[in-house]
Amino acid sequence: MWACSRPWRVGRMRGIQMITRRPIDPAVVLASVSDDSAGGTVMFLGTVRNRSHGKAVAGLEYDVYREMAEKSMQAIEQSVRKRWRVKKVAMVHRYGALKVGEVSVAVAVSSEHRADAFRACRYAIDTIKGSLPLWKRERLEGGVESWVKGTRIRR
Amino acid sequence: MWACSRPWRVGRMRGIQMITRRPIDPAVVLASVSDDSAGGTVMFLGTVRNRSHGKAVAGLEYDVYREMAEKSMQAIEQSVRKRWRVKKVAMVHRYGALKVGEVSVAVAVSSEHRADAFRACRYAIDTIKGSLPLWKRERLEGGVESWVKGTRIRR
Amino acid sequence: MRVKVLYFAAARDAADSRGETFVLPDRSSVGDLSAEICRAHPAMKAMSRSVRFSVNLELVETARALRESDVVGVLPPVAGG
Amino acid sequence: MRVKVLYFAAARDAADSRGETFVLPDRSSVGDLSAEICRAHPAMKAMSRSVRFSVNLELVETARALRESDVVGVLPPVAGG
Repeated sequence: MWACSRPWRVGRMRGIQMITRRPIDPAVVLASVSDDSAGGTVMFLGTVRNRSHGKAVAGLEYDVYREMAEKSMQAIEQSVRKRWRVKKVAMVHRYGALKVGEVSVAVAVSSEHRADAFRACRYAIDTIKGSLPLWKRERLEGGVESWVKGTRIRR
Repeated sequence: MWACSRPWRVGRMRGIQMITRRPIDPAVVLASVSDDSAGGTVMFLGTVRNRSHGKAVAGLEYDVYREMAEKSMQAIEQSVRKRWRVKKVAMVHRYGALKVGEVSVAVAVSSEHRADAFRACRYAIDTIKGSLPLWKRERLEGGVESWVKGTRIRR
Repeated sequence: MRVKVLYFAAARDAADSRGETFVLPDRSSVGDLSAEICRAHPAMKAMSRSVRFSVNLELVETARALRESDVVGVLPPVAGG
Repeated sequence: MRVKVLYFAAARDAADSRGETFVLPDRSSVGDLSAEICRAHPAMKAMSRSVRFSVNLELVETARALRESDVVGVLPPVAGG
């Protein structure tokens, strides 16, 4: 079962931060926050659910203001570093068409002690959800499509 | 960068729970908690730090009461399910000799909404640290070895 | 002055466009531009209170003064993640 | 009765053994066994207050009565993760 193990530590200077149309590989996100001085790493993955408000979902389509979203990610990292002692922070958000089960967003944080990694990761994903210029269009089974109602974008 | 993506959803009925001597592959742990009805997954990885109380660490050796530790993991899952709405829970702890940077423990929780996954994952790793019959022997650079001082084991 | 306007998500549907250029009097604000956008695309009125604006990748308030060549994003409520 | 005792980590070092069998009077408790262990391995005395015991994979208190063939784990303070 562990035979497919591969090196997931690659020694980058900082975590990946990007908006991408390609599938997100959680192993690559994790690798980007590995750090020999870190004792704990927390990763959050958001995936496309098969139901939304009781209706069967076929897939999602994300629209994004890419340059602004990448800039927002950098601001979130700065804000994380002001609040907690963390080693590396990675944030990747996908856009375009996604199927059920696919990863739409990944956040990973490494830190010396786990409390910081948990708090920073939670803060980062909460902030991403409210402040990134990213919009979700839901495609239900049967073909109905609509933009998911969200909250007014905040800094 | 994403080219090495591989299917990480394998549709197991429940998350992996095991004590193992072999290296932990985070991708396999994640795969075991994937669930089409989950919108969020949180994973914690504990890794061997290169320093401990200011001293350079060469590696760790874990001793474990394996059968009891696997039973404790099942109790932790039950306890998690009583407290939060989660889909799948995975816990893997390694034993034997580990080098700096290697993963000693992995916990992953999937749930419909992310708040449950964060709380359940944090609770599971905190409980693992205090209640699993697992002991850590530190090997410092220079050769000094000693059992890491811990807390009285609790249920 | 000329500013470039980019529409996203529901705003893109309402404007039926990815983006366009507006020519405005000097010292126009983002609020002035918003009124012009609603005039050009009546479908945008319904969402005008929930929309926010960016200028050159910065989130701004409607009082913000515009300058020549500014790039303005029209950002409906977000539901990322 | 006979019970099997397993030593872990620092307890293994103190007993210089992975495990051994103790023969005890009927109705002995875990606390009685603990006293026997300290008699057999004086190095164990120093840690006897911080150690906990399992019987057949269950964490137990020292008042717990032992039965024939029980498997007892001697568990020093833990620092997993």
